[in-house]
Amino acid sequence: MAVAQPTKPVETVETVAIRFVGDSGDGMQITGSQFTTSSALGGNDLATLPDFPAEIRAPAGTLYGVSGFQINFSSTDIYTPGDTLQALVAMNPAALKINLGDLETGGILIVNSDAFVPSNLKLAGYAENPLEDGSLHQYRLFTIPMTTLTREAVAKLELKTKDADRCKNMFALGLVSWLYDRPVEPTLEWFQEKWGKTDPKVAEANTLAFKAGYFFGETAEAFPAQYRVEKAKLAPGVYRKVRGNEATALGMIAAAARAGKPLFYGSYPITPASDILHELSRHKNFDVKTFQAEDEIAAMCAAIGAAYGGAFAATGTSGPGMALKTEAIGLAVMLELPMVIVNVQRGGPSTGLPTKTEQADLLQAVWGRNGECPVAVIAAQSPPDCFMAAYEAFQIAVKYMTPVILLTDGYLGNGAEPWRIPNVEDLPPIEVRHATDPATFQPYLRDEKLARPWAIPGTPGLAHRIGGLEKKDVTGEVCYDPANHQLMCELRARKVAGIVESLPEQTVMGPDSGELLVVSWGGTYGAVRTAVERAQRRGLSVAHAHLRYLNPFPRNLGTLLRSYKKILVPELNLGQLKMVLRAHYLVDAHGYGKIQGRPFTVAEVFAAIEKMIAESRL
Amino acid sequence: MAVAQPTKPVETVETVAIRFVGDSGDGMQITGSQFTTSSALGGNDLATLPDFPAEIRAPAGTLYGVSGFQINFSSTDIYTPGDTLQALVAMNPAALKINLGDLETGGILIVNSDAFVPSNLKLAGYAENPLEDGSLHQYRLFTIPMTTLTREAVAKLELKTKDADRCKNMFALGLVSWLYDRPVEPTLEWFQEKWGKTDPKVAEANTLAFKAGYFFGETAEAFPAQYRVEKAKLAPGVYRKVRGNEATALGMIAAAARAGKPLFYGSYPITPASDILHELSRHKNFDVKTFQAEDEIAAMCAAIGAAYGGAFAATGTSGPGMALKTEAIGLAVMLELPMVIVNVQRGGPSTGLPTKTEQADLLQAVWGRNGECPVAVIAAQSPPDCFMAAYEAFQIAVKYMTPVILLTDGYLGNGAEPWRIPNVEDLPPIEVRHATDPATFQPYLRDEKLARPWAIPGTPGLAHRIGGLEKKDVTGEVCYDPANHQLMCELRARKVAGIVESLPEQTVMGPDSGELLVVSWGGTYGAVRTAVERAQRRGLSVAHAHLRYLNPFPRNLGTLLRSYKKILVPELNLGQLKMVLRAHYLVDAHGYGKIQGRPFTVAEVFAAIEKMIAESRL
Amino acid sequence: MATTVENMAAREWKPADYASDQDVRWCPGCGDYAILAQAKKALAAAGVEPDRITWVSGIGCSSRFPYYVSTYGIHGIHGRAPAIATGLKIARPDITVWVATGDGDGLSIGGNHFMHAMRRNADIKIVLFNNRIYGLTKGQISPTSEKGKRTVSTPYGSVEPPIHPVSAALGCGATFVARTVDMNVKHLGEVLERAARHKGTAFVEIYQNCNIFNDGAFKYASDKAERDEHTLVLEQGKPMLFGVDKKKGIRMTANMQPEIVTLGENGVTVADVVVHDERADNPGIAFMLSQMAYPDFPEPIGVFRAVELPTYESLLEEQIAAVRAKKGPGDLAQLLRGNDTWEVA
Amino acid sequence: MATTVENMAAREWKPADYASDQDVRWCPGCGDYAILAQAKKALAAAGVEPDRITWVSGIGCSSRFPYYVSTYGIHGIHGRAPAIATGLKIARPDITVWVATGDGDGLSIGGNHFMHAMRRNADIKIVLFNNRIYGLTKGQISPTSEKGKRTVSTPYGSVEPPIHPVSAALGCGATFVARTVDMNVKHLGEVLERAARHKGTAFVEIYQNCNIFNDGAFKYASDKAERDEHTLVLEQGKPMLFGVDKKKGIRMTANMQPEIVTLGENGVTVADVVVHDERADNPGIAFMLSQMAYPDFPEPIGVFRAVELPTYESLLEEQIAAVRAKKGPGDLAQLLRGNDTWEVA
Ligand SMILES: Cc1ncc(C[n+]2csc(CCOP(=O)(O)OP(=O)(O)O)c2C)c(N)n1
Ligand SMILES: Cc1ncc(C[n+]2csc(CCOP(=O)(O)OP(=O)(O)O)c2C)c(N)n1
Ligand code: SF4
Ligand code: SF4
Ligand SMILES: [Mg+2]
Ligand SMILES: [Mg+2]
Repeated sequence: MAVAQPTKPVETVETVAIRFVGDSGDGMQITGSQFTTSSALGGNDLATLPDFPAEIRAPAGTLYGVSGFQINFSSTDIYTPGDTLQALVAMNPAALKINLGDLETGGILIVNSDAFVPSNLKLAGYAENPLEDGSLHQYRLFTIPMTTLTREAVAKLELKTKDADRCKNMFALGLVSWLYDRPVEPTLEWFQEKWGKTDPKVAEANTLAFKAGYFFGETAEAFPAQYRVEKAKLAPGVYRKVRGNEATALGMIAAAARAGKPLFYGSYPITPASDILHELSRHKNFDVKTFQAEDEIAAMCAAIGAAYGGAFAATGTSGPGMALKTEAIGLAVMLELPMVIVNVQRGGPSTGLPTKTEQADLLQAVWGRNGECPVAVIAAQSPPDCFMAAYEAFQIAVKYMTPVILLTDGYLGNGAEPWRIPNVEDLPPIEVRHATDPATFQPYLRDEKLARPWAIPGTPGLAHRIGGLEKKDVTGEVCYDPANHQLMCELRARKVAGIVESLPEQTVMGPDSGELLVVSWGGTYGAVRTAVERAQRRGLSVAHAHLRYLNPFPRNLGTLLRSYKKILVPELNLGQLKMVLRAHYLVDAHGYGKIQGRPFTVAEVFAAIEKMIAESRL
Repeated sequence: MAVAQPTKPVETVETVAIRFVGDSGDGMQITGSQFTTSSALGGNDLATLPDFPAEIRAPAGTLYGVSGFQINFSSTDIYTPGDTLQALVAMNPAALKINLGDLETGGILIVNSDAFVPSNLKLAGYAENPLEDGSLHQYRLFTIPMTTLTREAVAKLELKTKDADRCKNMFALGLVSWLYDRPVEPTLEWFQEKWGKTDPKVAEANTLAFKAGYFFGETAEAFPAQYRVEKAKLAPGVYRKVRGNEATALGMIAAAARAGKPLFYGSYPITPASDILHELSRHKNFDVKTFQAEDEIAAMCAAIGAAYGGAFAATGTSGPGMALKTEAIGLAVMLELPMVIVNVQRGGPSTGLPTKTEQADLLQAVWGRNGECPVAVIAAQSPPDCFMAAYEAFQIAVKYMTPVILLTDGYLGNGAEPWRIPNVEDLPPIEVRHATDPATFQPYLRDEKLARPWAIPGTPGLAHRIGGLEKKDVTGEVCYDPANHQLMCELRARKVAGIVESLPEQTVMGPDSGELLVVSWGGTYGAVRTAVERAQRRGLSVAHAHLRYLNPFPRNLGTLLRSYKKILVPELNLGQLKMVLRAHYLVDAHGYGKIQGRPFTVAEVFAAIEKMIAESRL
Repeated sequence: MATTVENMAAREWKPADYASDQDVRWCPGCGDYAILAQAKKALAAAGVEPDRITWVSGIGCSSRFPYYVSTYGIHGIHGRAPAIATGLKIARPDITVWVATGDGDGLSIGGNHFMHAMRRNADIKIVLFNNRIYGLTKGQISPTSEKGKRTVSTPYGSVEPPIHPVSAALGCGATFVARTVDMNVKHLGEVLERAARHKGTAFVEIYQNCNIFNDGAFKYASDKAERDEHTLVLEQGKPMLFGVDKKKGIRMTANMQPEIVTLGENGVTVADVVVHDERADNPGIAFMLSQMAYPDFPEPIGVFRAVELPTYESLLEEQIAAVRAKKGPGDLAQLLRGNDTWEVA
Repeated sequence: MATTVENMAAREWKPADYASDQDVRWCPGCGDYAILAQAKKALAAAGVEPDRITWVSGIGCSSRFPYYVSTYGIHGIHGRAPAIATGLKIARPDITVWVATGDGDGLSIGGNHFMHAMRRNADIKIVLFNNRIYGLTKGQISPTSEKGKRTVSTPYGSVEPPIHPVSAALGCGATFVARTVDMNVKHLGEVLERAARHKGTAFVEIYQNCNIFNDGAFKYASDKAERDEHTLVLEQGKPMLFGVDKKKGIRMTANMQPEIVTLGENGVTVADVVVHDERADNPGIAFMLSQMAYPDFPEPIGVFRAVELPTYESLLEEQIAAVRAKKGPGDLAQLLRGNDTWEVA
């Protein structure tokens, strides 16, 4: 595609947050995702927030059928998908209605005017057409008949109207690509890759629509200027964009591969965790076996079987599925077999808000089992970080012969950010030693880390039986002796507590003592960090500790918490980490809970920080 | 039975703890249970501790096949089955081996010498026959060939040897009944009730064996004296003995009956909860429907269906079953339907020690679900108290339209104590108002307690649909609105927190401030109370708060905790209530954890109290 | 939410009376719409008023069903609808209970409750929307998906043999088992009505098109041009004939295997063709039919089995009545006292 | 715990080689002892060395089995053994995997995993100890308990129709399904050996006497005086004859129902009697057999069905091999890079 030299003025901006919104059938996810790819390849830092309804394809034009994809791209380091939007692309009235509130005053608003017909307006609950009644005057409104223009663009292919109309999202993508001066090649190549062979006509139609949109921007009088977001000054290295679930899958593959072990992943589909299963099942050539189980209990139990067999075993799910796995996690604790259990948290309780994000499964992970049943828990902080978090989860699991729960969430799982691809050689080695010597083998003879040996079927002379009944220390035989039970409960607890020896100390961003420490965990990292940075720039005495290790906590955490006058724990729940910190360290941690199916905005966290500091000065 | 006037001296004692031990096939549970009945009818206060293996009837003579039943009976108030034994009846070497350590020096030791044959001695790991090697010299040993004497006693019935030998436990019972001057009629009547009609020969054989034992005591030179434990000075009223599981069942029946509602109990068998199902299924004439479900998930879900249908619905299980119910409890929380979920806790984690007691499911009950999922939690403190605890659980459930978890444990469930039978009219009324008015009905329109209306199928004009997806405030329609989700999560939390308005303030036994507060919950009540009383008698500044309400806590608990210098929380776990108290009140509660499948002894708790006070004086 | 209360008693019910005020949120073109329409008709025909019905479901596209009818309803959790329904039916035998489920909901995670519902024979109607795919979670294989199927979770093809829902239901002892097709609306309506009238657990498998993730999965059975060749309409007491002109039939070979024969060829007459008996004591032949699968055989639709056995809840009620007759209605004070009491003054 | 490592390779295995050093803790007289003895024989006969076998179980008396053999073993949680076994078998196709389960463990709480194990056809052997009772929890009804049974949980009699394990297994698509009796040790041993040799999921129901809680439940099938009249020993290719002198047989009526006939009476000859075919394509007749129940019919024992189909894990291994052949063994660095990268210098 010959992209003409800019004929309109180009304005450089630091950061842009844009959201594409439309019907669930309008292809907004794919549009956003492709815009992300080209922004990433264009060298920006970025973060995304896909947001889709629980219905697959709700009737067209309805408010509950609206699907959206937000991306924040920047020439500086950013950590969130953006609080308010600089631009909004709305494909129909319902989408406009729901999303307009997030567009900043003076922001760019691009709408497909063809969709603003009476029936759609009615479905969206508009009495008047907002494009005509002046109600949008505080935005820079561009009403473009995208459907009509797309039909014209693809006319020569003589598609059915329905098929032609399907390309209008690519018209929008083209237009926005022009507007923000994105590279076009990645998108054009992607059309070829995706449909070039299987359906060249579709590839062609999308190409035409995309170009039409691009040229429309360039040509039409409507747009006075083009915006440019310079490349971000990221650390040197090779980058790609990665979604959290993808990164989790890659982290597991990498861990198994580095240990020279096969990977087994048993899972039952559930939003937003299914993509881990999907991703892994594509990589069968990596000694990866995926098993879609009949339910979450079977998935967990299959992982136990596979772990007993010597595989790097994992299972993944979301909240309700986690609840179902609870009993079997107890068995894994008794068997002291290594495995990773991923919970991509979503809105609860019960079915809750299944396609939305939340962090309300922490207490379940740490304390939600019958009996004294300690499990290691770690949490990822960004989509790319899911890679190392999954990798580390396996490191811990194998080193300590224990199940490890890895908490991510819907925002991390579906969101994408640039990822500096690690060198395989730089990944910490994972060493696995299976027991082989019949002369010394005892199923529950522990090493200095209190880990028991991992002996796998087929090893001559090591046949042994283990189970969920309490076991005798060292021999592992069934044992009802009272004192032995106490000993074993304590040994299991000490083993997991002892993982702390392998963990780095907790670091803080900011002063190492002072007025306020903001403590966060998991997917809120970006928003909290950005808010704390903002507060620091405003001269507030505030630091940020983001926890990766939730059970056990890093050894210096207590001291650290006590180094600040106040502690604020912003979480996407009603105060779960807060509870655990209070219980462990008797510090008066205050919670700031948001439970709306959405990530924090930076402004929200910042306001909470300001408020807390103001109060403490009263 | 003509019981002769005492021909031997009678010595009066205050309290006796005796344990019957033998093979799992020896009928020790029935022996102990019948001895309990006659002691109860004899007017003593008492407490029992049955203890049986996970195997049904392990091969005879093995150590792991030993079954035991302990009873503590007294002329004064007692709260525990006793720390050390004044008497031990051992039917074989294995039973002797395992239990001897609990017999106090100088205690009475009665053994069935016929069972001390080489094969049994070997199975029990005795190199020498302890009856002969003088090793038992510090006890008052009575070796009695019970098998032989029983055979002789029933000889005229010409039973098979096997059947004759089955009666030897009744010989033992007769002997001990004489020794402790128990009334014999209840036992003789019980033989008739149990077998009189179905198997009169068995009734006759047991009667003969029992009498033989009794007369043996009376006649034989061996026993120099008889012991008498006077009637206890209990509060006036009509008493019976009751086991905890039985009391739980009766409490539920009473609650439903008082409300004029049917009771539905869905359950899957699991030790030690099965007896609740067994008990309830005997009372079909009380508008009680029991449903043995295919698993715990189905049991919980069936309770949900029954509650929706308007029944007083309940389910019961133990730890691993509780884990399985977790997901469905989340649904019940979303549906805001009233129901009671009983967890008769046992040794964990996983299958753990399935026939032993423990208190390690508290965190699971309070915090063990996905999402923000508040559930009311209460715990019973003694076998008879299970009655009122179950009754109250239903009161709360119906008043607040919420699931309520009732925690009991294996010790409470299987143990028995005298119960002052309440007058039906004195039971607090339970009022149920089902919605009926279509003009005002809204499924989630809350009353002042934040409870929603309970409208049941068949009510004209009130048809409504509810489910596990987040619901719109008031209307209950499916709703993905972010602010509504936060509102609903908070409303659910506030509703459960608001139960505090219906709860009495927490009381303490002892001074209302001072050096040490001992905080306990559930089945440890008796041991802890007795230990604190002992400490108080020794002049220590210590009080006891036993918590019945675990979520929410009574409103004055925080103030109360802060009124003491130190807080000790003895629990049959590794510190669960301790964690919750610390988290809620930021008090430096110390734990004293025992996790051995056994209740506390008074001495253990007393020692912990002494130690804590000594430390605080350092 | 509330419907008006006018002349509830003894009125005639129309399908529209079962329509809720909620927008139906299935994808345009989804087979679920046809099922909803015919279910409303069947309820009307069976004459049960909306306020005396409860629909229970699990999770899945199909499990949204309760929102779209004006009856009482519980949108439960994944796989557990039969258990919820059983509890409700036991507690309230007077309420008509229907279950809407999917091939994943009912046969994957919910397999255990399916199994025991079939066996127990409580009077609940279970309608399984079989689209051979997970719709709501966007297109993974389900237990009824064909071997070799490529989906997001099986990009190289599934290696699992599918389960036959009708076989499974028969295997677990169901008293009423039927199959029908979303697009064959008349047949669908009739089968649902038969289910509505059955006393006991009624299981109906419906071939349902998911036009988003598994479009055309049942084309052979729903497409008017094909369906006569590939489906065998079961009719009580009638020989098993199929094909456009009903010239083909099912005969048993000497070693008791089904085979396709053509009337008039090789001396075959209608007398050679097996006669369908949904009331057969031993459901062996019904099972044989349930195992016949496209493309080798026509797939039977209609009622495979329909036998009357006492329902779970009726037996329970009888038992309660008997206990009551013997022991009286239950005296709470007496119960609390038990057998052995003593008095302290 | 550890067994000694001597001449592991290519030696002959004796039943004693499979005995563990643990005391067997079942009740004296329990039918489980006979099963244990015959299982050891079958393993020896199949020639798999102990160190290459894993026994997996759930919870129940029967599920204590793994402790009593010298192989690898997992005593799991209630009902989940098939799921654990499936994970193990997928991860380790080289290991022989057996499951021991009970009627409650396998068919009540574990029904879902049972169902999907039958369908998937991984190469695992599932032995179900059916004593028609919950042994370990002291005597409640199980899903195979007879209607009317009085137990601690059903003091007035059960109102539930029992499930037929063989029917359920066939209904879910099992490739190998058999039934045998604890006291019929020779038959038991043979059936277990057949199961051991089958490639794919093998399901064996064993009538097992729980002499503590359900003594004599299968007397009709195990008592030497009765069993010939009440069981029908299935033999491949043989007519279905039974009775002390093998004079009775099973014939199909005109409307395809099984009936008992006597050779020599009313002109009945052995040619009228159905011939057993465990390899039949359509398992309709096997299913019919599985529904025949005492006292109306003799209960078939032996192999109902045995067909060879590719196993789950072999198809998966093939798929992996094919992907590898096409894509190469997998280059981790390449995988991490993905398709679209950019460099920051
Ligand atoms: C415990 C649990 N596990 C998984 C899910 C995710 N989930 C929702 S619906 C569904 C399957 C839907 O398939 P099906 O039952 O065939 O219904 P359809 O959408 O095709 O109608 C799954 C896996 C869930 N909601 N809950
Ligand atoms: C989750 C869970 N629920 C219930 C139990 C209790 N339980 C243990 S074994 C068993 C049933 C045993 O019956 P069966 O499977 O027939 O085995 P059997 O003892 O008769 O051999 C039950 C209900 C448990 N261990 N775990
Ligand atoms: S995804 Fe499929 S099954 Fe679900 S509503 Fe859409 S078309 Fe119907
Ligand atoms: S209870 Fe029954 S099944 Fe269990 S070991 Fe004893 S006899 Fe066997
Ligand atoms: Mg489906
Ligand atoms: Mg059993």
